[in-house]
Amino acid sequence: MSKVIQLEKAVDTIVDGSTIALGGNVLHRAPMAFVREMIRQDKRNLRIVKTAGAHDIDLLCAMQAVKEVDAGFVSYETVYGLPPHYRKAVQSGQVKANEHACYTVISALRAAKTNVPFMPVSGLKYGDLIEKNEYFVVVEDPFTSEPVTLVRAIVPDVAIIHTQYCDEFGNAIIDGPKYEDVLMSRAAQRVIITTEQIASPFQIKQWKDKIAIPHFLVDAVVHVPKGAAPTSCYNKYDVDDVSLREFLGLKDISAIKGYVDKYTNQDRGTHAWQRTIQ
Amino acid sequence: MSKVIQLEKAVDTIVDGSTIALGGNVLHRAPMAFVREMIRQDKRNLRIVKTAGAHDIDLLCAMQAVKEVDAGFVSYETVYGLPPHYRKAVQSGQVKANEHACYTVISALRAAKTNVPFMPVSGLKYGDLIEKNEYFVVVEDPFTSEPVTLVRAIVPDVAIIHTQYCDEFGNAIIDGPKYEDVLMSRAAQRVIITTEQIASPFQIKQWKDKIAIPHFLVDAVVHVPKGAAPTSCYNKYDVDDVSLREFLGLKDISAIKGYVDKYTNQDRGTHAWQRTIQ
Amino acid sequence: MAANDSISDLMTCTIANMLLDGETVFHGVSSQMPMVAMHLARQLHAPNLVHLNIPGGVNPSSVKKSSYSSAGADLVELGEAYFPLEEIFDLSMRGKLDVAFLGGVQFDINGNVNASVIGDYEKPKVRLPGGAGSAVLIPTAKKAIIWRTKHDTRTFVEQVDFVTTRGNLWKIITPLCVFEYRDGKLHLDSIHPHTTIEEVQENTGFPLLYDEIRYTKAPTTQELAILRKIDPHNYRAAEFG
Amino acid sequence: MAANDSISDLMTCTIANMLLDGETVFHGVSSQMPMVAMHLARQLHAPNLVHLNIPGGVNPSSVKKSSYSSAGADLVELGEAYFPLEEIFDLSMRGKLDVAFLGGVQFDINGNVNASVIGDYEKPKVRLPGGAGSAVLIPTAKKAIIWRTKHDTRTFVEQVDFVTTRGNLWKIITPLCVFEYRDGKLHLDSIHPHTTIEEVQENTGFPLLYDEIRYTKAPTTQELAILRKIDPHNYRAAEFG
Repeated sequence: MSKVIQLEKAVDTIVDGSTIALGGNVLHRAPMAFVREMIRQDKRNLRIVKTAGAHDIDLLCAMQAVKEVDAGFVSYETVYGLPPHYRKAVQSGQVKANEHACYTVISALRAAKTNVPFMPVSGLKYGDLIEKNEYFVVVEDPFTSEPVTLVRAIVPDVAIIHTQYCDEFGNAIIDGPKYEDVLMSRAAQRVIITTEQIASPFQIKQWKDKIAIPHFLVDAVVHVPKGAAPTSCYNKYDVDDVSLREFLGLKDISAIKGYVDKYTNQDRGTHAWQRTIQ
Repeated sequence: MSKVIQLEKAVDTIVDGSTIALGGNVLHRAPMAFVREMIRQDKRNLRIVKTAGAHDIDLLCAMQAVKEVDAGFVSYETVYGLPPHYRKAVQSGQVKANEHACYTVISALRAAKTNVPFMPVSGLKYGDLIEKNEYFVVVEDPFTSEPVTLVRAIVPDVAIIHTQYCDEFGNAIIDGPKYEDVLMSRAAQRVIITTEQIASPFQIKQWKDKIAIPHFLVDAVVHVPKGAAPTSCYNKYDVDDVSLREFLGLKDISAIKGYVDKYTNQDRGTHAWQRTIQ
Repeated sequence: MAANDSISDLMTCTIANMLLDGETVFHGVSSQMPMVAMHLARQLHAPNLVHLNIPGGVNPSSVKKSSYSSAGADLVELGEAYFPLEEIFDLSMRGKLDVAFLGGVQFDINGNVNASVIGDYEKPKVRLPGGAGSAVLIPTAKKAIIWRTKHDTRTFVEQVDFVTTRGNLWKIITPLCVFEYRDGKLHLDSIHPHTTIEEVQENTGFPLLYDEIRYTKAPTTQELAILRKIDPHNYRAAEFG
Repeated sequence: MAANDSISDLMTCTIANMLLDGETVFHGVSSQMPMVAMHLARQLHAPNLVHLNIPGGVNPSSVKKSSYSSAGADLVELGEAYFPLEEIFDLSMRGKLDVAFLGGVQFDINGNVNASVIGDYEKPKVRLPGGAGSAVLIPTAKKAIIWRTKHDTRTFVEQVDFVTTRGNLWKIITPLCVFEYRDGKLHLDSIHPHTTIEEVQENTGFPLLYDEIRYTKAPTTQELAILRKIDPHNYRAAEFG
């Protein structure tokens, strides 16, 4: 009943064209090892869903893995500046940017969580976002006849969530901020956890009040220490400033491929005990 | 900045005709001291909202305080049987029973929480509940043209929630099951916490991960040890079997008034330090 | 008719045998019998069954404390994780709840369920407790199991007074028999060893549909032994009061 | 023009003085300046201000760890309680968020905000990071404050390229001035002591609306001292690069 599989196997289940929700937020706890392995396996035409993304979306856009991005905000934070590859990909028409209001990503995922086709959003009232995007529509409330804006559900095929601890059955613990990860685990058809540490039955019993995602929602567990690097992972490591700056200095695809390849051993695991997992 | 007030003062803020969400579930952690004080102060025409109620709703119906009940289930559990006063009040036409599917109470409160006029509900598809109740309506999904059932928002004027611990500012901790209490604290216009114990700043700091309702959502805090009795309060006391059976044996209003009066000292507090709170 | 205790044991074991390993299974309030049956199944053939309940305790290690309530804090205290009612409903809406246990007071041959009122909805002769989760769980759970400790012509009626919900039932278990709902009708699945087809028909307000008479499997010695261990206070028979 | 550090100190203190005691106040990512301003206000006149942020740390006791991010785990670790982004949005929808800090890249005199694209939405000349929470928070927060560390005619334009949202702004603060939005127009509220009305007009793409020229209050010695204590690494100036 163990759900622990190797990173390559987990990524192998991702079909080109999938809608993928990525956990974490901007520079924090993004599932980067999974993202890099998707690039190694040359996944294509992905639709990425996240309230606020940074390096994950930028890297996937750089390697032409992305067709659409549904997000409220895509940018590195102040000191690292704007996401060069995402911008270029959108500006060239290679990637379609479905701009949301962060909250409307949340609302669209809540619709998926409850299996309804749309979610009403009270705050979205004015502006070109409603006009230009077919996933927003204004209807008449049947109870009061007032106008109300609806956002269409986004049902991710899979949510990829990086956590500090997870047991082999999929009981996952997120230390520190959870961002939209818990919601994503309820909205997606499948859930894959990448984790810093496989928790023992004893540990998970001690920490049962902290289980954010119970095992029966989880399809696969991948053990990847440093799996969020170069983004931060609370209680484990901070942002890898050197790596991020190196990446942001790279221009062409082959250099970026080299950057991704440098992580291969770390992502896939080189320890014998890790390789023996089926 | 302390929000601690006496029970009588807190109940005094309840206007006749209010919509009131009651925390807890069936025989557990119902805010009974508050309910009894509402009866002492002769509140009338209340609309009560709860997924599954028992003694709270039954007692309020017995004392003719209720106009409408929005619930999915009203009954004592197996060993205590059916709620005699609620049934009689509905059957005589004195109380309007707005039957929900528990989940549609949750959905209606989620609509209130997000300030939208309705919430789509995917599971409610067939039957007379949709036909007979004007708070359900079936519309066409503008995205797919499929039918979708909506439930109208229920915005409680006030949520009454009994907790084991709360500090004087309103940071409330619920031990054990939270039922719909956290949702209610986000759906209601006002939130009143009754609590077994006023937590010290030191305690609340130690338990900060357990704060279910942060202080800025709370309007008043009432210190009422045994405030859920005769229903249970996890880690504090179990159901008071003798009291419940006594109540269920009472037929006429004056006897029930006597039963409520027996709790007066316990509910309002008899200790000098409690009486000194303004 | 057999003694209530042995009927409730039979019903509990029969319910347990309806549950498969690995399924997510939910029960609500006043549901001691299904709760005990879930524990029995976990002890027998379904160690990976996921027990879900209103207070939110996933797989409580014991139900011995649930004396008067199947919605109490003991289920959380003894549980492996917290997954409360709101989340369970959402799970069912997404088609990921395998089994839901639900009640009801009137049933007809067309699979209509009434848990709301006897008589008129606005001015009822009898106000019932209400369908609780039924109206959303019966349409969405993969298998909806109804259990009912009364089997008479007031329960199994020609036509229900009010349709709290309908359709997508899987099984109904009573002190006399098991019904299966298929092709839009309640069919007799099996009758219990202690009764006869005549007794079942006599207590059923619509003509029984069946090809052959099958008997419900009697509990095994092992099942009964485990049952007594996990539910020593016989909460499973509470509804026979 | 004054040095960036002194401008950012002035802006931070001015923002702090916009906040009242007891208000619930939210900032998002890349928001070091408002984050520091909120802490300054809490140290000065608003000890009961409620600081809300994306990771969910209510009233973090310090922001000294937030070197590169205003959305990191340090805010939760040092916080009094957990109240994450989802909940903050809901709070604002319910009309219970007092102040929201938001960004934007283009603004016009009619209170239109663009954080989305320069050029066409479908095929933009420049894809901007996006409005984040703006499109739902500006219409719902009681007071929406925009801060912007650039003030030029590409920022304050005659007409924005794209309306990410509009209306219900309260104040816009820049390195040169403070605008106030009222009666559907941006009005000049005050200009900073180090600039002139001519300089502000020169860098603004629409005619300034004002009755008289008021000057922004310069930071006090006390404000500056506390500022240096709560933000010793000068994160507040991060956006000045």
